[in-house]
Amino acid sequence: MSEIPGLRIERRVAAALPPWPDIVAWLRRTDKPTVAAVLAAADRRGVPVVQPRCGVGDHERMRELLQAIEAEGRPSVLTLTIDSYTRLKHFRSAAEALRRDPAGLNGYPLVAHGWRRGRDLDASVRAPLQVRHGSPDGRELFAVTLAAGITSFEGGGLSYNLPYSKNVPLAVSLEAWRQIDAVCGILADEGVPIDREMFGSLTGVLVPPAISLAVCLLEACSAAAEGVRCVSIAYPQGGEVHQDVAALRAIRSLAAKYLPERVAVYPVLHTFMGVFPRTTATADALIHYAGLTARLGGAVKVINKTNQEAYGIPDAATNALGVRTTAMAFTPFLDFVTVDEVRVEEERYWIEREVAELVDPVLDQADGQRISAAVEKAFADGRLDIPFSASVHARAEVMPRRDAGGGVRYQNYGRLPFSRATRRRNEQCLRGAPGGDRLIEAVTADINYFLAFDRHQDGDDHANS
Amino acid sequence: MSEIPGLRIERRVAAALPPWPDIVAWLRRTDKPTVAAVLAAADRRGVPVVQPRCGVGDHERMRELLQAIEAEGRPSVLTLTIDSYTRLKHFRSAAEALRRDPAGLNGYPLVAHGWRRGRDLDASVRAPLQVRHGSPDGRELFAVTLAAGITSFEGGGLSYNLPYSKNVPLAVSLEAWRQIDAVCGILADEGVPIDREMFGSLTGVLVPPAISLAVCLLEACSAAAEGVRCVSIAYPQGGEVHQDVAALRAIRSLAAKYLPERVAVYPVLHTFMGVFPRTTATADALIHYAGLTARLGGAVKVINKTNQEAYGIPDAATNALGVRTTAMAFTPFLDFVTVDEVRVEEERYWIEREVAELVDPVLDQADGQRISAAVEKAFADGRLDIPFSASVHARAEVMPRRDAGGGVRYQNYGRLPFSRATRRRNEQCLRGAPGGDRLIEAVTADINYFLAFDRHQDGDDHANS
Amino acid sequence: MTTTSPPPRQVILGVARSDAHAVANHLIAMRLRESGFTVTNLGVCTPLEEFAEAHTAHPDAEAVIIGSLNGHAYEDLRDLPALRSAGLLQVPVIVGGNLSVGSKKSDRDHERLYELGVDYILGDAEQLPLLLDLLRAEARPPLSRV
Amino acid sequence: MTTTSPPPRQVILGVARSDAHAVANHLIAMRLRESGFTVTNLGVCTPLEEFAEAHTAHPDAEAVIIGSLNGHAYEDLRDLPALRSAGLLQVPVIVGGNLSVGSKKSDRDHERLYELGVDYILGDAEQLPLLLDLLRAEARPPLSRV
Ligand code: B12
Ligand code: B12
Repeated sequence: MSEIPGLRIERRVAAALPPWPDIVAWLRRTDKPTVAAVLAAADRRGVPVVQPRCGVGDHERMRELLQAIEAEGRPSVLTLTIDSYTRLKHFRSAAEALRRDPAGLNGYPLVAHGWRRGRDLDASVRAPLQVRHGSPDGRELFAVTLAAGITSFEGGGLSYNLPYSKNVPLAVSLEAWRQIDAVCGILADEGVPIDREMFGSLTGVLVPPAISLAVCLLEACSAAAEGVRCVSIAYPQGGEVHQDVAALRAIRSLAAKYLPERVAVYPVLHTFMGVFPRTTATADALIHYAGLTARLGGAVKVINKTNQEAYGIPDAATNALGVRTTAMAFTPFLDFVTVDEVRVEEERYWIEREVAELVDPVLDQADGQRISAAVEKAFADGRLDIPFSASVHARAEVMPRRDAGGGVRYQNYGRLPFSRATRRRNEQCLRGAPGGDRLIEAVTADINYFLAFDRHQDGDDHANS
Repeated sequence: MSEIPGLRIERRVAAALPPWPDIVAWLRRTDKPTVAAVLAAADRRGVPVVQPRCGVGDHERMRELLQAIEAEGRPSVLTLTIDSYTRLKHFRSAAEALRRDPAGLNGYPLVAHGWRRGRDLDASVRAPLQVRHGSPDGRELFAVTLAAGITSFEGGGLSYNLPYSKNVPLAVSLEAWRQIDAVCGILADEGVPIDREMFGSLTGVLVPPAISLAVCLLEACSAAAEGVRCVSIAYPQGGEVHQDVAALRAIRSLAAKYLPERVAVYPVLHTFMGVFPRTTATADALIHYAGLTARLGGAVKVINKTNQEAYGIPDAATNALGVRTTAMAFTPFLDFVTVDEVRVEEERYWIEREVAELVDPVLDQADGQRISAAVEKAFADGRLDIPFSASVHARAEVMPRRDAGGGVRYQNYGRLPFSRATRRRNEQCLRGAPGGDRLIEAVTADINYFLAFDRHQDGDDHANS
Repeated sequence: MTTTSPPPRQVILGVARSDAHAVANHLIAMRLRESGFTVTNLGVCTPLEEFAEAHTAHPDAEAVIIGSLNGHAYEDLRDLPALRSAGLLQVPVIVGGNLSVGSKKSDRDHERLYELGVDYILGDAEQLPLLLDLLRAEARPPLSRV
Repeated sequence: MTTTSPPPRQVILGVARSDAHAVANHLIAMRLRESGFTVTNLGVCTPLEEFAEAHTAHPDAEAVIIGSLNGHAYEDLRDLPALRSAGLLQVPVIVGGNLSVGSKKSDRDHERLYELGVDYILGDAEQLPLLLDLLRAEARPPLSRV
């Protein structure tokens, strides 16, 4: 029975853990760099890290998957993607599914497998691991992650609640993640930096940059308050390069504005998280484009997608190819590629301004105290909101649209407290947006934006191949 | 026994051909576009065609290879790459090797297989075929190519002599190719345009752009004089994007200057033809970079390489991936990528000027007559020359160097009649070139230029994979 | 002369137990409402028992429509036979989405859902109004499967 | 006091019969000349008989050095046993380059060339002067193979 300081977790999970000092000692071992060290090195070198998502139910298959991707794709960080049952704390369902049909799981049930197997996976590859999931309350999973010796844990009380569950109150998820962050703070003092990535991708579909960044910054503020020292802020590629580059660059300036200096903040790009093109050619091109966007935006890491995204969880070879296609964009041969800096600066001005208009009132209300109550209130009021929320605890009144160039704008602001200047500029951007008569048609077309590019390609629809 | 008008070929080959009217009738069939039509369409659309090289000895294997590449890579034109024996008219050796060990052949021995099998290959894929070889005297191969119904034939009396044989007099190769071009002229009048690609890649290693273009333009002038209507002028990627884009764009203006209007001229980029990087990552990046260069330079076709180039003839999957990696550069997502137009224009000015300084004296000497004698004389004098010539009929006194940015310049001019201005500018470019003390060290480093980029990569040397 | 409008047509909509994919669910609800349906949308992560409870509360619902995108459709609908044996969910159950884990799909993916008692599997959510109309036009014995 | 310089060391260089790859040949000739060798460079596309003729003309050549890059090494050197039986090419034959077709190489590629009577196969042309020095230092019975 282990006590991880301040982390309240289910007894059955706690009972199986090694003692806290052993966990810390194991995390301290030096045979492998921490994820934080890999990110710091990438930031210094100026070449982003590429990291695939990957997770299957069976342990042996999982080890083979990691090893195959490492051999063929050479990512600098590898992932344990966790199954949906574990994410929702349905640990028993996860264990049953693992017994009945491990291939039917959409991720690796780490809690069911236990920390020893986590260590086995970690030992099976050279790259350090991150646990990626989507748990409104990830405390048990976090405990097993630490015991497994894994030094990076994705998620936050907002970004792993609103897109990932129906009815977990924000107070519950924020408190769960506060406890997680506090443990990271203790470990940071012990000299073990745990990288905490905030899931700015949210619902992945037409997320306006300022909403993504605002949510991540609020989570990062909470994390920093608990002593977290290494924060990755993830932004989902929207597909309009000037806006995306601006958003990535804004992460650094916003971090300087809102976060204490001692926190290392790394901008991360998530390769397009929405409805993915179906042809291999367009999918590959989009994956490479994400890499180029990351490079131009100064991202420190890219979480890649694969050309099977539209179809289902990819096989190892396809996943490795996704890593390689992304990394191809970092070649010195493309040193000549630039982006229109004037357009980027304009986008960046407005992104930073919108973020301030969303975040500042919340921080003002919190007034230096823990911000969770103010955040909860803002979501309840709709002053913070996300599109297409899975959770009933965001109003989902904000409705995005793409402008004629593909940039993500606001069709409806919902109750977001944007200034008149912000609204005026947004409306200017939307002038000339390809409109159907009916909003739902137009929004559906925007959601399916990248499918239109498939039509330029031969019909090499994977389904027919 | 067939008579192809004006084409003098070995009796044994002639004896096996169908009658000329049948050949023409078969070429006229409309179930497949001609290569010329595919190029014209690509030129109109502004999206380059990608074409792989491929050739194996055995007929069934060859069909499978074409079909596999078409299925996985979807090139718009496919290739029969011919083996070395057939190229050198060692038809008996080719036939013996085919009998003994077809897998030991480095290409498809089309003359040994015969035109019926050529038709079978042509029928087995959707894309039209080109025959790519390297025959100082390609007349027999051309005859079988036509009988097979294939509408594109690479080569010329200079570019398929100097890099491809030791001691075939230029008079012999130029006359052989004059006969080939004359047949193309007759076919053009019959309404069957045969695409004739000039092999500007020459020895593939550090070819100064003006030398490549000068050789191709002289071949194109000869071809046009014989009535050829569709000429592809191929330029080998050097690796410095401004110089390469300039060279590709110069093809169109030089064609307008030197060739009659009724000849359709298509700029073609050959993905880097020299010593290829050995790591998969660098090779893939270079292949993609070639695609981007082609796009920016307005090429109508790219002949791709593969990430096995440094090792040996690639397998089908790798070849298809090479096609896809190249085509990935044509995605609309990269519409934002531009190149420094001022630098390109400067390079282009000098390329066009150097070409004029090489070509004009030769054309002046020919004075409107057939240019072969003047060309022969110029090579004998060294007023035309190529580096690292395989043939004794070029002096190989010209010695290239890379400048600090990777551009290909002249270390020695040999006897090339460049103006003082041209030389002065060349020397300016070379100032600051990374120099060893010894020329051979420096040139070897330049030849191995792209191997240096492998060092940025993990050692995923294919040999160790 | 006044006509009374026909009574609203009820459907119950939601996403399977372990699945949080919300976007299609939002859009399908909007489209069905546009087509005149009254939609009880249970949203994401909805256990089968809650679909059964909703059906008990809205016995005139024409169908229970369940989306599943995360690959867990079979595992998440495993209790359907038990609920049906208990006399619950006596209503056409329509399922759609991405119904198995992995990018290679097989016929078994659908077969085993039909074996659980799923009545209709639709590829395209656009077809829902049409299917609902057909279901109403037919007498209860279900159509041959789609 | 004057010293007479040692007599120049002769080698015969060339590229196999069907192979037109010239660049390595140019560079190897330059390097060997820099190292003090007198190089009879037969260039590309040289049949084995021509190597034999050159050796007859230069019987003091220390080695015949044949490059082959196009994958046809074995086929192009097929006549070596016959020429040797006829008493020709009684001199170390050194081969290098890319010795088989395809990007996957096997041990057989070298074995079968040795079986033809090739004496040395070198991976790296840089090693040629060293090998030639070793050959001269040894009495004629060849070294164990490289
Ligand atoms: C956006 C997205 C997300 C967002 C979802 C945000 C949210 N809360 O909504 C985020 C990033 C959070 C996410 C998370 C996950 N995702 Co997700 N996601 C996607 C993505 C990119 C698009 C889905 C989407 O919104 N499409 C837009 C809507 C309008 O279309 P649609 O959902 O495809 O639905 C269409 C049809 O399926 C059908 N349909 C859908 N529902 C229904 C219902 C009925 C009744 C009918 C008739 C038809 C129907 O009609 C719709 C319109 O044409 C897809 C891949 C893709 N398509 O590109 C993956 C995808 C669905 N996700 C997947 C997975 C596995 C997950 C995760 C489990 C993480 C993981 N292990 O990788 C988690 C989910 C956790 C959980 N508890 O379930 C997999 C499913 C794999 C499989 N089946 O093999 C996919 C295919 C990606 C992949 N290739 O791996 N995801
Ligand atoms: C440039 C080049 C050409 C040029 C050659 C111009 C010329 N006349 O010189 C062109 C474009 C014309 C050409 C043509 C062909 N080529 Co080529 N070519 C190359 C390329 C890109 C570089 C070769 C080169 O010049 N290297 C520079 C020199 C300095 O290095 P090197 O030749 O590699 O030699 C090194 C070692 O091999 C060794 N070495 C070489 N010779 C010798 C000799 C001795 C005694 C020793 C000890 C060592 C040694 O030392 C050298 C220095 O390190 C290579 C692939 C690559 N490496 O990237 C393909 C390659 C050699 N070519 C190849 C082929 C097959 C051909 C063709 C037959 C066409 C075809 N079917 O694809 C024709 C040749 C026609 C014929 N009759 O032979 C293949 C060989 C395939 C195989 N073995 O499986 C290669 C590997 C490409 C490939 N992956 O398919 N080619």
